[in-house]
Amino acid sequence: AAPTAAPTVAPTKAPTVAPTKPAGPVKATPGKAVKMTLLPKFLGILVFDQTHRGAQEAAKELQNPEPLQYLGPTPENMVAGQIEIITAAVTQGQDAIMISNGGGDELVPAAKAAREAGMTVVFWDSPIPSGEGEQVFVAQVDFNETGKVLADMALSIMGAEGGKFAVISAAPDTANQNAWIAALKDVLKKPEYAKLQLVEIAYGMEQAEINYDKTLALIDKYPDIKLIMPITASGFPSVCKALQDEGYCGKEGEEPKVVTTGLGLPSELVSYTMNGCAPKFALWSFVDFGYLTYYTTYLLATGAIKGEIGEQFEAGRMGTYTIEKDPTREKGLRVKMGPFSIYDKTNIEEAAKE
Amino acid sequence: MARSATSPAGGRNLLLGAWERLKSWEGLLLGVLVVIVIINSLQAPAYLSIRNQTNLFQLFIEKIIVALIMTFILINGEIDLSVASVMGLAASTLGRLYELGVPIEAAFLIGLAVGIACGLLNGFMIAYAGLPSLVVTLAGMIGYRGLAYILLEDRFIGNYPEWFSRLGQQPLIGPFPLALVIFFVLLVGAIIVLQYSAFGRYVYVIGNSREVARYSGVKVRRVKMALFIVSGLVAALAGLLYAARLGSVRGSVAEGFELDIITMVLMGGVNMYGGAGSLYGVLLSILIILNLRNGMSLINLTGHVQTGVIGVLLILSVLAPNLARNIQATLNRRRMRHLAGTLSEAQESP
Amino acid sequence: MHMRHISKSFGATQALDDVSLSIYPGEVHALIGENGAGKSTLIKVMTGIHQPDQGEILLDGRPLQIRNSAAAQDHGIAAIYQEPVIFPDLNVAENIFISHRDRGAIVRWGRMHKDAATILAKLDVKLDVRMPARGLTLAAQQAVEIAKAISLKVRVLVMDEPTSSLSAHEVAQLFKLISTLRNQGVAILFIGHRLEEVLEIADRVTILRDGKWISSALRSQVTTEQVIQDMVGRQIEDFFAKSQAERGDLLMSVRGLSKENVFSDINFDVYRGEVLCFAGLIGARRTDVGLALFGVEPADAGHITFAGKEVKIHSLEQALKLGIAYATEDRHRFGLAILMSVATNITLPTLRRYLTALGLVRQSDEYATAEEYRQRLSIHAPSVKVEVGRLSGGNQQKVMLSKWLNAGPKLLILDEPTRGIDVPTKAEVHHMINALAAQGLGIILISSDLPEVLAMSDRVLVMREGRQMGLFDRKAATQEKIMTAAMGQNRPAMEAQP
Amino acid sequence: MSALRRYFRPEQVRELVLVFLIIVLALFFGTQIRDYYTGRTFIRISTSVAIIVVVAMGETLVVLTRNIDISVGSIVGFTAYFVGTQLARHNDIAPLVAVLMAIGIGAAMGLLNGILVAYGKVPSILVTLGTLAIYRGILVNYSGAKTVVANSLPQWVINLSSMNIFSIGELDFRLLVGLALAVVVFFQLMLTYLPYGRRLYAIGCNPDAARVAGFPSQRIVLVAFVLCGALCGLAGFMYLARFSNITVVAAQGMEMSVLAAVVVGGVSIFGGSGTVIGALLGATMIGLLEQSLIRWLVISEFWRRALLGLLILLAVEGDAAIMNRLRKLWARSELQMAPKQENQ
Ligand SMILES: Nc1ncnc2c1ncn2[C@@H]1O[C@H](COP(=O)(O)OP(=O)(O)OP(=O)(O)O)[C@@H](O)[C@H]1O
Ligand SMILES: Nc1ncnc2c1ncn2[C@@H]1O[C@H](COP(=O)(O)OP(=O)(O)OP(=O)(O)O)[C@@H](O)[C@H]1O
Ligand SMILES: [Mg+2]
Ligand SMILES: [Mg+2]
Repeated sequence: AAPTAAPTVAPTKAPTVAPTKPAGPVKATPGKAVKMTLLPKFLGILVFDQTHRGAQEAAKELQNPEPLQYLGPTPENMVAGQIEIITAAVTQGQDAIMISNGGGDELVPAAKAAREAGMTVVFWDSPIPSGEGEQVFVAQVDFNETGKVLADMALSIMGAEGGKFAVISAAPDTANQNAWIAALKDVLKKPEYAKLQLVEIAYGMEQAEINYDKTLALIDKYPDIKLIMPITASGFPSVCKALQDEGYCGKEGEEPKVVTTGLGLPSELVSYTMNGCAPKFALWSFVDFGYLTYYTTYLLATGAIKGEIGEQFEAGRMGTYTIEKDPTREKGLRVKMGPFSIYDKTNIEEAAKE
Repeated sequence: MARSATSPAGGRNLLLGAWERLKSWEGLLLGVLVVIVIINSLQAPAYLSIRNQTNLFQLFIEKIIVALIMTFILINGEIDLSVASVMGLAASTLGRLYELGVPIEAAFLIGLAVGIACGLLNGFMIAYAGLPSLVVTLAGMIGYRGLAYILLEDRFIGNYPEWFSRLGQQPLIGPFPLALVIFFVLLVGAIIVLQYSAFGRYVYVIGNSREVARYSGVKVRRVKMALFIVSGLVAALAGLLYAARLGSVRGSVAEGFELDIITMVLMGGVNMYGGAGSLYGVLLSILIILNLRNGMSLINLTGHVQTGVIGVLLILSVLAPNLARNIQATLNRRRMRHLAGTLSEAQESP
Repeated sequence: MHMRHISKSFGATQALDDVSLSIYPGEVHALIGENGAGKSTLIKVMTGIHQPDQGEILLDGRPLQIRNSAAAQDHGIAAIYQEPVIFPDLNVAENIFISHRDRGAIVRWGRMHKDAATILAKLDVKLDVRMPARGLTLAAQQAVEIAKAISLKVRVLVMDEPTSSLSAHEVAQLFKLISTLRNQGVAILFIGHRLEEVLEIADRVTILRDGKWISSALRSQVTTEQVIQDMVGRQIEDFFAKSQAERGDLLMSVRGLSKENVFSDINFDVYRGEVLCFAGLIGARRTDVGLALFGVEPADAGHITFAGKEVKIHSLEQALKLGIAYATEDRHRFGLAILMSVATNITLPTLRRYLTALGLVRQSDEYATAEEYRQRLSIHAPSVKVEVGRLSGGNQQKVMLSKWLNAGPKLLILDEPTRGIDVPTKAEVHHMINALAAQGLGIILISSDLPEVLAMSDRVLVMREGRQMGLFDRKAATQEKIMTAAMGQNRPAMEAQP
Repeated sequence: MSALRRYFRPEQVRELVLVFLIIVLALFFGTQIRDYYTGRTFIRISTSVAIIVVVAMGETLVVLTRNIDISVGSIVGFTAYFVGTQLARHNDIAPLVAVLMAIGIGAAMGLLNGILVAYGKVPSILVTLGTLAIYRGILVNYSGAKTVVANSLPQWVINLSSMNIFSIGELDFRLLVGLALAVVVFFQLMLTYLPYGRRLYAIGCNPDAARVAGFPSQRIVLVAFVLCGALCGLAGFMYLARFSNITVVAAQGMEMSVLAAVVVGGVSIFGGSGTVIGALLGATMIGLLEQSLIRWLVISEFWRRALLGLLILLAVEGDAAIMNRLRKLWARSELQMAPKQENQ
């Protein structure tokens, strides 16, 4: 049951009305020494690396004399590893930590301990579901909007007659992706999407071979399936590769039988978009995401903002943002980045160069 | 002839044993530990604080509890790869039952019972059906994990009563949380049982040779059965403590822990094939791994690099003494040859 | 081949101390010594398994470095070790040829089977060369070992107690073969504890004691007495003591004991203070009868009365409770925990006696007991805390005996207790058997050593292929009678049923 | 009967049973899954088994010597990643060079394992537990968090996995499958007809005896590890060709499937017995189960994992119990026969 939340306005880049602080958005004072740690779910995939790049860019802009630490656990040891790193950060005397939650509520005690030790704790990419121990969640997009974007892309690809499609997610316990799936299911209830039939949710466990096998199994299981929708960027290319290997899409001079859409990185998918295997997909800029996260955290850690609803701040080149109640969770604050970029043949080659 | 266990002779033996140990593998481990502690305390001033030291145990507490019983099992010449899955299954059982409205106390006990049941199955297959433990517990590792997934599917269950989470996270006695207290109690108990009791003696002898023990009237099957049941119980307890510490449970709880646990035991000098090893060594190896990991985190080595370093350590821990022995033997031979040479010259010259 | 001034120590143990030895082509050189004298170590140095601390090896007058057994093989040196080394999952033929390096790049199975059969035929051993070696009896394993060694083109052949588990017939066959090899100019180094055998085959005799070289002489120039004297460094008058115990009450009576496909219809009685010998050739299934009585591999049919009560022995625990102990012939697999201390091994079956109320082990008592046995059986070990694996074969045997003696059994089954034991120790064991019998124990002695059987027994039960061929009184038993029964030529009626 | 026993060892009986089980499973799934008997099913199973089988061959060699290699997943992942980046950087590397590079890197990693086991005398489970972590750690550091994507690879690599040797109707016989089968045949012959192969068995069933037997057992074990590494390298290349998108976690956890295949296929974990045909059958059975379960409608993701686990548990334990029986039966009949022959 959705909690009663303030209706979401969607203020993106344009500054919105700020009732509490008429003085206008807070600006950061550069040059303060803040020891900051960026903690992704795990190391070794491109999207987190891009986030790191964005954060480094912000660090340079803000002239923080302390170097940015980029640390992460191994994928199979996500939760315990993140707890370990958070705990070590406290011992090291770090001032702030930015976390992409690799699990559910397990990080709460460690995050609380960090807060008690006086650290700034900001989540990005994937929040703490209960909101405990977290100061602010920097959301890449509105999680409810994700559902709509995904459904719209599916509709535009499959056309009015609709058909069967399946979602491939990273793992059953990934908080952000589960929220997107829930949002997608909500959206699909609306009459305009009635013809879209979501038949199954499969999990690729962030491994190429599992994504690959799952894709083929879906096709075998539903011979009339039309679309596969990976919502995990790291699994997307494997899905395309599987379809192409077995001749379902991207064959010269043939109409593709099954295509893909979802959330993916342009640089990894150019060729598939060009050959029609992934005609259209969405994502946000992870570089910007890291940049915004760093700004938010820096401001919180230097005390420029307190982390209260309605506070507005300026995040360098990206403009002004507002801290708001997170409408997708019962508790918790968020800063929403957005919007989605939709990629297709027209813009992908440009985007892939980034 | 009746003499008490604390006879002076016994006491001296203990001291003597301690000295012997210092010169041996345990001595080396102790040296390594001291070096690590010194480096760490130079790295971060907060390292030596009680808080950090308790934290460091706290982060690995479940693994080190299970490492104690794993020591028995490896000395016994067997292996239990299923411990991590039993941890997961026990925790998932707790989560599922709590979700269904069963009081947490009852769910806790049932979780322990599930652990015992897993131990019973493993033990029966190994002790009575005579199958190799590597195979049985490998299958258990996959199978029990599967059951955990059946119970919880993609959910994670949190929101336990306040006291339950506090038990896992807050200090109970002094700065020590419950799990740590349990660990120290188990440690003392384990040392007494393994090193000084008849049962411990049987564990060693069976590890040496199952047949010899059987032909000497040792109830081999019962000992093995008991070990695996206790292993299931302890693993379940650790899994439940883990659930309390994290404040939530999911199907993948404790996945992959078995490798760390086995590394701790083997680096402690326990013979892979059974029959030799001691808990003192295992304790030292646990301390080394905890402090080393903490130290690496403090200098920002994390993730795969950390496990890689542990891997190097694991190999070195066996390779180093082997090499040392070889070098020693060669040197000895050289010295003897040299000695013999001078001797024969001395004999011939007059 | 000459070995000069060889020394080798293991930690504190000086296994070899300045030993020199020469072996000549066409000669059988016997190496004799007490248990732990260093015989096995010496040949392991010869075959490159151990590197000597000092000393040199000369072959054809040229100094030689033998780094491993492959190098030894290249120089034409082959050895049969004291403990047979068999690959259980390979078949008999492969076991024979596995280490050969002159049989081409590809395994030709057909030829290999044929060659193996030919060699075994020469030894007069009947084995299916396609059978996996798993489950071969010790004797058969020994035969395979011998076949392996002689199939190599050897110049120096070393045999470490090859006859210890062979029966008289097989020994004769082996000796015939050794003679042939000798005539072909092979140098043979032969180690054995059955003196009469060794002296029968040897051309030259070298004696070691405590890792030191004592004497070397041509066979024709030494007497048995001299050899023994050199071995032990003292005089021994009589090493096959006769039992003089009084026969007591009936202890156990066995009727119609059978186990399907293993043995059938075994009948005998054992009295307190009596030594009942089980004689027979290798494979007679005497061990299996022993194991059945000990409850390890229980029989399926038959009646057993023990100390006046009808009992069924279905488990080892129960046998122990009744007071039956069994000292195995295969001490490595079933007898001793090699990595554990002497004391631990001795008190293992009786550990309950050394426990405090809390179930903890009283180690001081344990050491005291072990020390007692170390002295009584003169076990050569630096202390009772050393690992059993560091003792020599014979001393290990004594530890195993101590272990069972400490259990204080009523019936003691000894399976080949003197196999691989040197002569003085053998005498000690015999004295001990007598002493135990005198204390009123019933003893079943399984032995393949015919002189031992004749000397030690009150009665002799002869088996062949799982069947009882006869039961002879001491007076009636002669070497010929026992052999005839064991070979199965005729099946005499039970002559001496008391 | 005795001739039968002589030529059919318990191991072979087990292989026949495995074939039988595979057929039964295939029949069962045929009744459960719509359109099961199609070319697609064959392609799915055969290609998914192909990579596992190549690694399982290597693992078999090692396990025969009473050792174990659990670093295989890391070696496969490392070679796939390394060769992938090289090909992405230099699109003009010749196919053969790429394959040889993969095999060479794998062999080098196997060499390190082998040296530590054979000459360092460190138990193999420890060595490979360590190198499992070490190789993966090196990969993570080396990769700098980049991934290899199909986009950047030369076209021939991407097409390799869909290349057929021949097709019968809709039964495609993929090149990778052919490669795997060639490897199986080669190693089966090696194990039966080369002295090297026989000595692997010898070392496995009695390492102590092997030490004194007069063949270089250390070197043989070393070579087994090198071969295993080389095969992992080859598998790494196949992995690259098939999936083309390589992250640092590539092939993580593969050791479990490989060990399961080897164990189910009857290669004794205690060394000395087992065949590569058995390992092939084991891999096939597991591949069949996995691929069929993924498709089985009534089974959700979680149940699939659970059921697979339970099935392996049953297969392995049930099968081991039966093997023990069979071995005893055989041993008893041999004892029966042996004395009789003496009478002849
Ligand atoms: N690997 C070893 N490690 C330590 N000590 C050893 C080792 N091998 C032999 N010894 C010691 O060396 C000495 C000589 O042993 P060896 O086996 O050569 O005696 P042996 O003459 O063959 O005796 P037996 O007749 O009992 O077989 C013994 O004291 C034994 O304890
Ligand atoms: N300790 C044991 N446990 C189980 N089986 C054994 C044991 N010892 C021997 N056997 C088996 O008993 C059978 C007969 O053994 P063996 O050929 O030794 O006969 P035996 O009459 O005992 O001969 P001997 O005692 O003269 O060596 C063989 O199948 C052998 O494998
Ligand atoms: Mg000897
Ligand atoms: Mg016998």
